[in-house]
Amino acid sequence: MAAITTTPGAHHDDVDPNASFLEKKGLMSWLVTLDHKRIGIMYLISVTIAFLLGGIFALLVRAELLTQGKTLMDADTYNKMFSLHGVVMVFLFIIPSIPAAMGNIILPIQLGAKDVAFPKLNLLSLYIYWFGACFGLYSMINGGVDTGWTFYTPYSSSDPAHGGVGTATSVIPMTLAAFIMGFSSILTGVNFIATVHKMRAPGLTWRRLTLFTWALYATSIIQVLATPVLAITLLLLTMERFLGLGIFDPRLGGDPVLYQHFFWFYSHPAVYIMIVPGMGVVSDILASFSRREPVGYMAIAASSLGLALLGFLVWGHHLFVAGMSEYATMVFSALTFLVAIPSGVKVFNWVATLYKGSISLQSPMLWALSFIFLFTIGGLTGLFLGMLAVDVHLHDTYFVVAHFHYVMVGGTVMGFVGGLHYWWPKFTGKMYEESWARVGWFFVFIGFNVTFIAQFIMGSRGMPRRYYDYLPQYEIFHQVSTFGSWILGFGFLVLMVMFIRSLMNGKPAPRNPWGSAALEWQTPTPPPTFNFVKDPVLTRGQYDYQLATDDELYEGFDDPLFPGLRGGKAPVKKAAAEGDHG
Amino acid sequence: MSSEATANAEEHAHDDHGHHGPKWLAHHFDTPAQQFDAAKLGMWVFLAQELLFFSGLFVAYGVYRSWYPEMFVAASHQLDKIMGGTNTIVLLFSSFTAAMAVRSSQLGKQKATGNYILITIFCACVFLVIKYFEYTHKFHAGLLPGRFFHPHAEHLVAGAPALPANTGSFFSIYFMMTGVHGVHVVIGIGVLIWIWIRNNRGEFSKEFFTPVDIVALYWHLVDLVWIYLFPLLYLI
Amino acid sequence: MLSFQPVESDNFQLPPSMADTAPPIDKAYDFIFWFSVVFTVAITAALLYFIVKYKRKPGVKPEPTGHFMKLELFWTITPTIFIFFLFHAGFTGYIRNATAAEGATEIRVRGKKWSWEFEYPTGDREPGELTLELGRPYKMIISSEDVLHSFYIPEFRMKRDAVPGQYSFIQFTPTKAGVANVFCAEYCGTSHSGMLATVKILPPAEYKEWEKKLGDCQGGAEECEPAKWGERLFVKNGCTTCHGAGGTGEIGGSKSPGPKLAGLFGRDENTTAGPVHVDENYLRESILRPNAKIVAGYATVQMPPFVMKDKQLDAVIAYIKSLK
Amino acid sequence: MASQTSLHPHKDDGAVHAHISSSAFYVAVFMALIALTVLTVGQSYVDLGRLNLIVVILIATTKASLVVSFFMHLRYDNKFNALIFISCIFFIGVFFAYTMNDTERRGELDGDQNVRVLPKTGEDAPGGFVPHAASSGGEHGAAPTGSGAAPAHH
Repeated sequence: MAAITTTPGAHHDDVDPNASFLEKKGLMSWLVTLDHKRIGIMYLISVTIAFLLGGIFALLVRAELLTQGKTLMDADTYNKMFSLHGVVMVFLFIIPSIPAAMGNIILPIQLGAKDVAFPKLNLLSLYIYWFGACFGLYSMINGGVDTGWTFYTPYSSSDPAHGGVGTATSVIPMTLAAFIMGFSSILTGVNFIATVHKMRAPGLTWRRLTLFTWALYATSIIQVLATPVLAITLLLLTMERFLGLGIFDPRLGGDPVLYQHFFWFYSHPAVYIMIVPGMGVVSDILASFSRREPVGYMAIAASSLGLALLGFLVWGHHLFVAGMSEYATMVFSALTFLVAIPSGVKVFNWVATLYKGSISLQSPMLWALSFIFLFTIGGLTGLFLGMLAVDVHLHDTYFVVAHFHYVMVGGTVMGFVGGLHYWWPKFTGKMYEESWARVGWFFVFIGFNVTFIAQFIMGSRGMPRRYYDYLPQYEIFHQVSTFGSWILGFGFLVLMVMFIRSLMNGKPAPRNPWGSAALEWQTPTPPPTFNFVKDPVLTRGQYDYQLATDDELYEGFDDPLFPGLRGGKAPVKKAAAEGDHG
Repeated sequence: MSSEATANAEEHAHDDHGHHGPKWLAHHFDTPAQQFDAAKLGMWVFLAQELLFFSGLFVAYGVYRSWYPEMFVAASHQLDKIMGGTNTIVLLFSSFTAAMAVRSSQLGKQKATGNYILITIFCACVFLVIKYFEYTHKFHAGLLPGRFFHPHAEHLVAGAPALPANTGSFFSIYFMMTGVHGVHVVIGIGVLIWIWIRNNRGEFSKEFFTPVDIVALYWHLVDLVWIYLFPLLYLI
Repeated sequence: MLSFQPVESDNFQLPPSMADTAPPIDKAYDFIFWFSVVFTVAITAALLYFIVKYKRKPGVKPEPTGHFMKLELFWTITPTIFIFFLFHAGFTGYIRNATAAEGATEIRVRGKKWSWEFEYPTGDREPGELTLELGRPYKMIISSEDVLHSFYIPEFRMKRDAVPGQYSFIQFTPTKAGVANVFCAEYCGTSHSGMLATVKILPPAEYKEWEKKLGDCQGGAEECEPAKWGERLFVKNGCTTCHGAGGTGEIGGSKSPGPKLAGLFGRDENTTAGPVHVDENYLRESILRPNAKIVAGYATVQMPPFVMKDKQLDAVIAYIKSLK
Repeated sequence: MASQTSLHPHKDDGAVHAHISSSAFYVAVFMALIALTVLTVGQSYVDLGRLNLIVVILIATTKASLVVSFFMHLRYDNKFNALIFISCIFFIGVFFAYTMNDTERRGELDGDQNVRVLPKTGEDAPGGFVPHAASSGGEHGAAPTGSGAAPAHH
């Protein structure tokens, strides 16, 4: 008997439950769809465009720093470039990247649900995201902002038009953009929490959720609890600039350090909105490509929730030298170190998962392993910054820039791209060329390390961040870093070409190309509109390779490295017998 | 005092023609209970984010009140306790009628539900009208946020303590808190009208009253925030 | 133009250590660095070893995952103990620097867009250059006149934000004679990267010499011609970050935030307060109270006021007059 | 999966089981809320010193609990919904406590650190509050107020 069985489900008359969700054509069929997979794909396209845009800003920033003094642009343009890089990457790309794009596509399938709990709300989130993005574009067309993505007051709030001392750039549309996109994030979070709680298929207990689902669940909690504080902060900031409130602007009786508290109350947990889903992706990939349940399943799941909780308690480490009281500094430093525990637990368990596994180094696995390596470095350099005395030296230098890029790019982007490789066959129905995927991975991995290791060194040698110009002793590091950014950019270019080629003329993907036991691989590729031909009932865990049948694991499985592994062609799976449910 | 309502699930039973339960049961839910629980859970999560949204303003309030206690006392003398108190009672009453609307809906009394919703909307409007008069007075007196704070002595409350120079910060917080709350009231009126129309169309029944319940939850939250705003701003 | 001496360090990762605050931080840094290296190497080695050892082989099934309660507890508890140690090391280092020594010499540091100004206990203000005596304890009282800045001396491993409307301080005792850099480490607008200063640490004897001429022109008669001295003051005050090097009104080929000064003297200008004939009085006013009459088209960037002695003012004005 | 109809349904029948309070009970809750409102207004005319704030918060919290428990049915609702509400209050508490742990304690360890007024000289920090700073043409670092508008932290 199959371990994952299906039950005769209810279907709508107007939808053929067996037809692929991609079948309907036409722009309108996408714009008004309530199908989570289609919404997810629209998110995916949007965040990819944002990633390209942010990437171009990043390359321009690096190119400007190639030589001392002016290379390409003047200081104001440079300041706008790095600000826009930050704003676009954080609010338009990385926050919605894994949860809203990939989570939307995969989460309901992994839950055995037909859709998320609130499909209309899901579509509304996407439209809110687009609406916010329009504000962002409007600001960019109006010259952009030069405040950095943090919008620190009073530089951002004190408008020279009213005799202030801050920037004259188009701050209000940009803060409104982030404000609006925040609601998109909140609504996605609300949706996912309700979905995980209420939409699980029969037999899918909490202990049988995938770790990706656990990660998204933890992320959703942060999105719901932290993002509203960003919303009110940016609203106050907008009003401060517009009406001169006097809450954050010292010349009006406000306190700029208070702004930093408000901002980081969201933006530190936001770091976990970014990284925790990446960890979830990696856990799933590791399980599939080592072909076993991750070691310490509950520990990994619990550490996701632990990170979500701890993320709220440590925001003050962004304020160690900002003029905060020493007592607050002490508490925040102590709590900051606690973050190391769940992070460490995850890394140890991932490594242990490989032990006695059956490891296949296909491209998703390469990204997952890179994640572990880069995240380890990103996490350990976090310890430097958590140590108060050392932070005083390293704060606001390139060391910090390199640290959070190791976490955000080395972590989240690796997880995102890895997940894209991993689930690509499922939602597009096409395979990509493995060899090109490896070439792309190689350049990204090398380029990334070259770019940011140079930044670690110049940072610890005192190079402050957000500098248009620099002293001669830092030139060599900047040049290495810029050189690395070109390799990195080239790597992403290769990947993009590879994915586009796959869409144009990729081989049709089988149901389960990786031989994974998880639920999303037990439905046709690409899945039907309601995800499953018949409603699934789970009788085993999603990582249970012992109870999974050969049918489930090997239909369509074709490991290019080990063609003989499958041991004979498995028969195409028939609709499973009913009977053990009712 | 209370009784357990049992929604009739008869309509939900599958038949063999691929028809999936009652009309109001969305295709991706299996049972009415699942749909109801999901909606309630989603709404509570949403309310949690609403509270966090307001919390920023409350923290700003806490910080400034503790930095400038005298300024807060002086400034709050400029607010009208009578108007604020009346508004409190109006909102509490609207909360009561919203709860009654849910009760009527749960019992399947369509007419009573509609009437209770209308009373709730009416109270919300009264609240806004009173707020309008309060705001107008502040504008006349120059009791405005931050940069625009230019009090006109002749419009101030007689005999109240003198206003320190940085009182603009108090009025920034006052206008942000009551303003953001007011926006919630306006949105509340919108969604109340929406469910009033749906109720008139007869969309709700003993078995399906979720939207009424959800909107009422939102409305109670608006009340909840005001319960704190009133004493913190008016009664210092 | 950045024209400071390159930092020479005996440590590849850190700049030279030039104050008493640096060694404890360096020790902590080195410790955590080597710990991280060991850890990263161990994790990576394990990863690579497992990848090779447990490579997928036909016919070989992976072992089912067991439960390793003791192992899980081990790698939860061990780091917990370790991080308490790390916290302690970081915290003691921080608190040690949080209170100033009794009798430390107080120097006021004011950040403004985009220069640093140092005020000595004598009341003399020196922009762009901080002169310290070797071995004397100092307390820098930091403030900002406009937006956030951050006073950062990498050689001392010290940094503190300059917050408008709030004082803060850092303290240290220089332990090595030589030149160190001051950076602004909190983003503050267009010329953030130009908001630099130098720290000169002099042995006591040289410091005494220097102190005698504090507030006056340091150097020979020729170097102290008003226009020459004025030029140096112009650079040190950070005037070039807004008006361009030599007051050309251009930075890197683009229009600078402040108006062009070359050829300004004697012209008539349109200002926010009506037309003005540029004479010595106007220049003087524009330095002391810059926002009284702003040249048309430059009102979006506010120039901070500069406090100078008459002699210094005269020198700067002489320099501006000399610009053609 | 097909649900069954029965006169005495149990939890798993797939139907909605909501708690319905009686009208009289709602009226009682409403009257209690009004009484507490009158109480808090009345209290505002009596100066209790430092206790003022605590009493005000206590009364407001009592009112809020009534609304949440009965009008919003949380008392009878799914326990997890109550958990959501409580944890949200917890995070608001964290936000309050940690922020005020800073704002209330600046300058405590050393009187010159992170203060608006230098205790020794009484100087206001530059860049700080200027009444009507923006509308007066933006005099930079104009004479600080010294009007008590920006008091020193203790």
